[in-house]
Amino acid sequence: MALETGKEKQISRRISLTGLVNLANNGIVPLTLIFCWWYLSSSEIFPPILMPPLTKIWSAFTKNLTNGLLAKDLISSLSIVLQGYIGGSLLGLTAGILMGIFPRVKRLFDPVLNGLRQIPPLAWIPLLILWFGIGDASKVILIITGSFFPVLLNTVNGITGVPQGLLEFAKLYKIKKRDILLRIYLPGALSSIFVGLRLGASTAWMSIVAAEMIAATAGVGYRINDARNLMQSDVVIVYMILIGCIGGIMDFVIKAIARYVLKWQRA
Amino acid sequence: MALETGKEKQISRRISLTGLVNLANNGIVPLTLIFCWWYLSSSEIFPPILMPPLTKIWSAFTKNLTNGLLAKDLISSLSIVLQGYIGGSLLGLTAGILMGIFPRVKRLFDPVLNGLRQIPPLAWIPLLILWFGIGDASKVILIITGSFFPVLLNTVNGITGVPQGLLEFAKLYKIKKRDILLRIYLPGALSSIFVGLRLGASTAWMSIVAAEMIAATAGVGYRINDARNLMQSDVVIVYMILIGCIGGIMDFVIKAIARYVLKWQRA
Amino acid sequence: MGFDLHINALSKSFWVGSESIPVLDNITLDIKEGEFVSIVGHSGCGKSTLLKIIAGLVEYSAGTVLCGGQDLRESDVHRGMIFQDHRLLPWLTVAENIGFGLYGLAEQEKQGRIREHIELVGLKGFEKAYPHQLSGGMAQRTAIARAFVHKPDILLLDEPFGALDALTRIQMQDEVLKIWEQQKTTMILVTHDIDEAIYLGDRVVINTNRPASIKKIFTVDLARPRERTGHYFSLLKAQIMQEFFDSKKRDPEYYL
Amino acid sequence: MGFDLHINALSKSFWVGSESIPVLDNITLDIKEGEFVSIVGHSGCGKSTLLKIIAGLVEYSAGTVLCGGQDLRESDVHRGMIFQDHRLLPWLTVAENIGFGLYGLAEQEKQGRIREHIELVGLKGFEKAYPHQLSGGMAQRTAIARAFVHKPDILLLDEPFGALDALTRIQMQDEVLKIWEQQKTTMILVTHDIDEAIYLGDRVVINTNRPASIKKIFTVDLARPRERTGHYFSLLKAQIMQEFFDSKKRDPEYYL
Amino acid sequence: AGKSSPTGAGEAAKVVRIGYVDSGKSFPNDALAIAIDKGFLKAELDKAGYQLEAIPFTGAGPAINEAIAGSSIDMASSGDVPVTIAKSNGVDTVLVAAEVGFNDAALVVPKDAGVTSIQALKGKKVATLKGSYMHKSLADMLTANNLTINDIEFVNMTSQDAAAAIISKTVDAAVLSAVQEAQIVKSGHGVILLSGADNPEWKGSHGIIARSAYAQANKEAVTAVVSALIQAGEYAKANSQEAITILEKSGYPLEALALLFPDQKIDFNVVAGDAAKKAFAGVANFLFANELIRDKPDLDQWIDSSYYQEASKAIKK
Ligand SMILES: Nc1ncnc2c1ncn2[C@@H]1O[C@H](COP(=O)(O)OP(=O)(O)OP(=O)(O)O)[C@@H](O)[C@H]1O
Ligand SMILES: Nc1ncnc2c1ncn2[C@@H]1O[C@H](COP(=O)(O)OP(=O)(O)OP(=O)(O)O)[C@@H](O)[C@H]1O
Ligand SMILES: [Mg+2]
Ligand SMILES: [Mg+2]
Repeated sequence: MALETGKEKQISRRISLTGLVNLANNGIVPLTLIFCWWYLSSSEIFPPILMPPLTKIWSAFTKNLTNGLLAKDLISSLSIVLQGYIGGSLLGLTAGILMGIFPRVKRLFDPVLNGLRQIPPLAWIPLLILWFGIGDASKVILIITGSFFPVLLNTVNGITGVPQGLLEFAKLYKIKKRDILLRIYLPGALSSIFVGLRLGASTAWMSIVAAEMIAATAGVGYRINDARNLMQSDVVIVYMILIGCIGGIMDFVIKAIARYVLKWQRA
Repeated sequence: MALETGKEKQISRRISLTGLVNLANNGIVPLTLIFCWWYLSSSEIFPPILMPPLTKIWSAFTKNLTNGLLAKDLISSLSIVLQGYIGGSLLGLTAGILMGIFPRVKRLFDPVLNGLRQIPPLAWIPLLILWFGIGDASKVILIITGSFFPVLLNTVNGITGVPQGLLEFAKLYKIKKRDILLRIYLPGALSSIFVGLRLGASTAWMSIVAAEMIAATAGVGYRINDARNLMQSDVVIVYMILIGCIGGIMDFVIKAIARYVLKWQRA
Repeated sequence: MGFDLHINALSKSFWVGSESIPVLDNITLDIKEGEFVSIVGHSGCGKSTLLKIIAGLVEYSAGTVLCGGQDLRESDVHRGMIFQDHRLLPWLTVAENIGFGLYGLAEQEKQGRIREHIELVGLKGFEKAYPHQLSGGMAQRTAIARAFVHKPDILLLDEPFGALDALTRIQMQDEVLKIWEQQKTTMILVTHDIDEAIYLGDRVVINTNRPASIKKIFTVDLARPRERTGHYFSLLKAQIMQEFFDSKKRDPEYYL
Repeated sequence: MGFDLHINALSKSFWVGSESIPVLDNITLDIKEGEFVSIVGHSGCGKSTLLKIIAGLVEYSAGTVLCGGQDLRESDVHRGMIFQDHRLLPWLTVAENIGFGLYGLAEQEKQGRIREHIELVGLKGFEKAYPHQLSGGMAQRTAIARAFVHKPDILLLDEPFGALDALTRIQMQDEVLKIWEQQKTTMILVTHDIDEAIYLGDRVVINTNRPASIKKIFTVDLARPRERTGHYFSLLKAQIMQEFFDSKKRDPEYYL
Repeated sequence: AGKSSPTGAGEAAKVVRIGYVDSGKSFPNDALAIAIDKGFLKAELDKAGYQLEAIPFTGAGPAINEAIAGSSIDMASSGDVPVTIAKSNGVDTVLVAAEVGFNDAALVVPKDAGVTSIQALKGKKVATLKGSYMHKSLADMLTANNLTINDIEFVNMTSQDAAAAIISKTVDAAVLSAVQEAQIVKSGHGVILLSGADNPEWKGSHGIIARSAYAQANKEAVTAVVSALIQAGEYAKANSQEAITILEKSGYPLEALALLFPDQKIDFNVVAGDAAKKAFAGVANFLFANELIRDKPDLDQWIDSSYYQEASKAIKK
């Protein structure tokens, strides 16, 4: 437990030594993993064609970087993922708020949504192609269905967790609906909502592979599929890492926003 | 707002009229959906090969039911899903508790986990085959990776949301570690954890399609893939509904457990 | 418009486990517009429940509660309440909490009123603090300010000064009186401090133990400002004390 | 083993926004084992913070706090505290809350002790109620029972009776005295009730406004049981009141 | 979005949307590749007044079938098995041409497993994708060696996963498509036990299909496509070296192309009529025998050689 006095706090902020330590800490597990991979792949315990050595992964990376493929795939997927994710999150948030506040709405839609939620994205593809064609619409909708549910469930949980006492206060003081929503329900549900947003983002990324099975010509999901086809496991791994990193960055951004919005908790 | 006196409460419990109303309510949305499907498919606005009429779906269902395929697929998948789900949930719970309680552990594993979380299940298949073969192990592990993360994130959120005041009390009164965990952290985190468990269950179901791409001979994921390859969209839809229902039942069970465990909230 | 309160044969019970616990039993009480009524009673007897029913936050099973002749649940009279637990919004600062729900004012006027009320409860300098950064008494004072700033027609005060030291408490009592006199607010105060009940109230209602029914009502025939050490005051206090402490004998199963 | 408390030049400040607010300023106070010390001070002056520091729950920046000669933070003395907010576990019933953390007893003995303490605070019949089904005073009484049942060596009481009515309060005070006499517990009581401070304490510590430093310590030279209406009692009360109300003049910027 | 143009009737934007199997670089790997690359297709379509929209499908056969059924594309060049499956399930298509027997599949075993004949695989795990042309190849290989599918333990896996399984030696054999086959052999993890090189009848074909409604309303477009494919086939035969360079654009590695076209002899075998009928009868029989389809399609009704004849006539002129 660190001393929490003014001086110490300021000093540690300035030189940010803890920041450095944190950074080192952050690095330990990734470095261990990389080391394991290096060891396993270079000792050829596993066939390099499935577990390519780091050098091969690196050269696949630089190659795809320099020939612009990486950028192209990334931009193409990011655009779809972001559209779907934003759509899915907004829908999930709206539905979650409605279902959290009005038990009737929840009772009405719960059974169907809880059933739909289980269905794998791949199974939707035929119907999506039928209803929305083979363009981006189908892909975006697939991502939407993926990111919708984590946001929904976490929002409902957050909303229903808002203390009854605060709502009684709001009722008595005739707080406007808008304020009840924006300044009581939302702040109270926020930390749970952000978990939903983070899970939704990763589900969005995971659905991109299924989505880009529908007539894509670029994209990280497309590339993984094709690289698997062509048995270029180094490319597969480059793209796995890429998805991991980009997803990780998105996650970091969401967490940063959460920290900012929830700053009253630590104030 | 219902009157909450003894008499009324008892009466409404006995004749359970509200129960009937609820049931009717629950039915409205599914029935509407079924009606829409019936209308769209029978009016042949969409090609029946992709949107088969209800009768065809029904006969595909009865056929697969009578020839035992449905049962076989279900048992085979359920066993894998349950193994993977239980494994993933337990891991997610354990890791979540550790990461929630000890910020250091969180800091150590967060970056890697947040990266890994984003990677689509399909991309893992070659490595899984390499490391764990083509048996059930690979499938179970794929399910584990799917259900692990929703449980993890929600557990961490729940644990960190436990009021500081209660932990201060525990520290002062020298509450045993075991009790701090089981009677302070866990109950406080439970409603969030259950959201994770519910999301984890649906992710488990969603991963079954990817999992059963690995050398399966039965299973709902296998059958969906197979039926899709063979353009038997009626079978695909039967299995979508099946997954929806079984997943819905699992969800119902988890919710029932949650209601029971969290009964103090409504007592 | 008039909004006298008429509580008639009000009863209420709660479920704890499978047992139904009667909390209010046949309460009949009329409170005139602009009156100041103090309510005292033992811990757990049902005082907060009564206030919450008047606030329209808790349903009741038998009896009627009329406000200005209208069923209370439909009544639109502007009520305010200082809750026993302060119920501040954890994510709003002191100033934001106090100003929350203050509609229909120009921003400047609103800020002015907030500032004024922050000063009133002695929280200057803590405008930007969040509730978890406040001491118990400071949180309570924030809640008091929040209730005052709305200028309700009926103000329900549930042990509003319980966490305040003697001096702050006296100051706050005088502020309440000032507001009551200026704004003709109907005030219903639940308190454990018999001194306070007499000092503030036109009448002091003494409840029985759970289920609460009205045991006795004392009228305080003293001009304001009242002298806490005056003769009549002390006499009344002694009577109320007598009535209060007496209940032990009547209800032996209730440990007191 | 002895565990006298030695608080020496203790200071503490909090951050609110970007401002550092000093809360405790150079507090020096020795409390002997088995002593009963009452602390009074204005709302927000730092009383709870002081208790939490003694409880080892809050870090301090300057000074030392020794307990039996050992740094308090390393000390293993069995401390208990009744928090200002009751801090009951919402998911445990009254009985479970009281029995929580009661280790090393046979089940039967444990249940007996729980029952005994439930009766002590007058909550018989509410064993199975959850905290949200309790009234404010009942929750506070549960917290009191929880603190008592542990029989700590040092008991810190932070306005423990604030939500109780006069009668229950007096009963509880006598229970505290009984326990103090039987178990030789060191007790440190924060209260806003000067009567209570005198009735219970060997000494009454009066704090200044924030940042709290010790303004004056009164020794209560009265044999127990004390007569609340006795002459010396009243005299002392008047003196303390004087000291207390006086602070207004010394610290004009603090509204009181 | 995708459901844009109606069934093709009318003057709406005159395009022909052709779906093909993406094997890695969003470029076809059959005669269509040559037809596009050498400009035959554009030339023919220009003449007919159509624009080309070539759409790659990573999801291969199933996705193409769904797109056809949902009218998101008008024509497709896809594997013999999926197009037959679509037809037998009632997707209203016509088979306007076929590229017979150029899709190679090979039975591969792990290198040091010591398996030297298919007989040794009795009771062993053999992986391939159910309901693919590789599945048919496996069935043919077994039949040719007096075995049946029941003599081995069939393991259902995509060709990619099967290759991984061969590498990690978790299966005893696998029937792989050319790309994986080439990779496995090249990397030294496996050896070819049997392949279509010596038994062309084991090889898979491509079907060129069109939605019936589209074909009826846009005869010229369909004819133009078939014509371009015929020209492409002839060109490839004559200029194999260059054709292989073109096919490399599909993502197929040279090794795979070498396996597909031994001795650099390319013959896409773009046909219609009886030759197509023969090939697809085999496919239909296989599918039916293995209960992969419920009804055998009526080949006479399905295969419409008129476009091919029309195209051939025009080319000869
Ligand atoms: N966690 C915190 N962060 C910032 N400031 C705090 C925190 N806790 C307490 N304070 C500040 O410290 C001061 C003293 O608080 P404390 O709770 O000790 O007061 P107190 O004497 O117990 O008052 P009361 O009688 O109202 O309970 C207050 O000004 C309060 O705002
Ligand atoms: N939500 C509830 N569910 C069940 N019982 C309740 C509930 N709220 C209050 N009670 C019970 O009703 C009774 C009266 O509670 P109330 O809060 O009105 O008491 P009170 O007079 O305000 O007491 P105090 O002075 O201690 O605040 C108590 O016995 C309490 O246990
Ligand atoms: Mg109360
Ligand atoms: Mg305090």
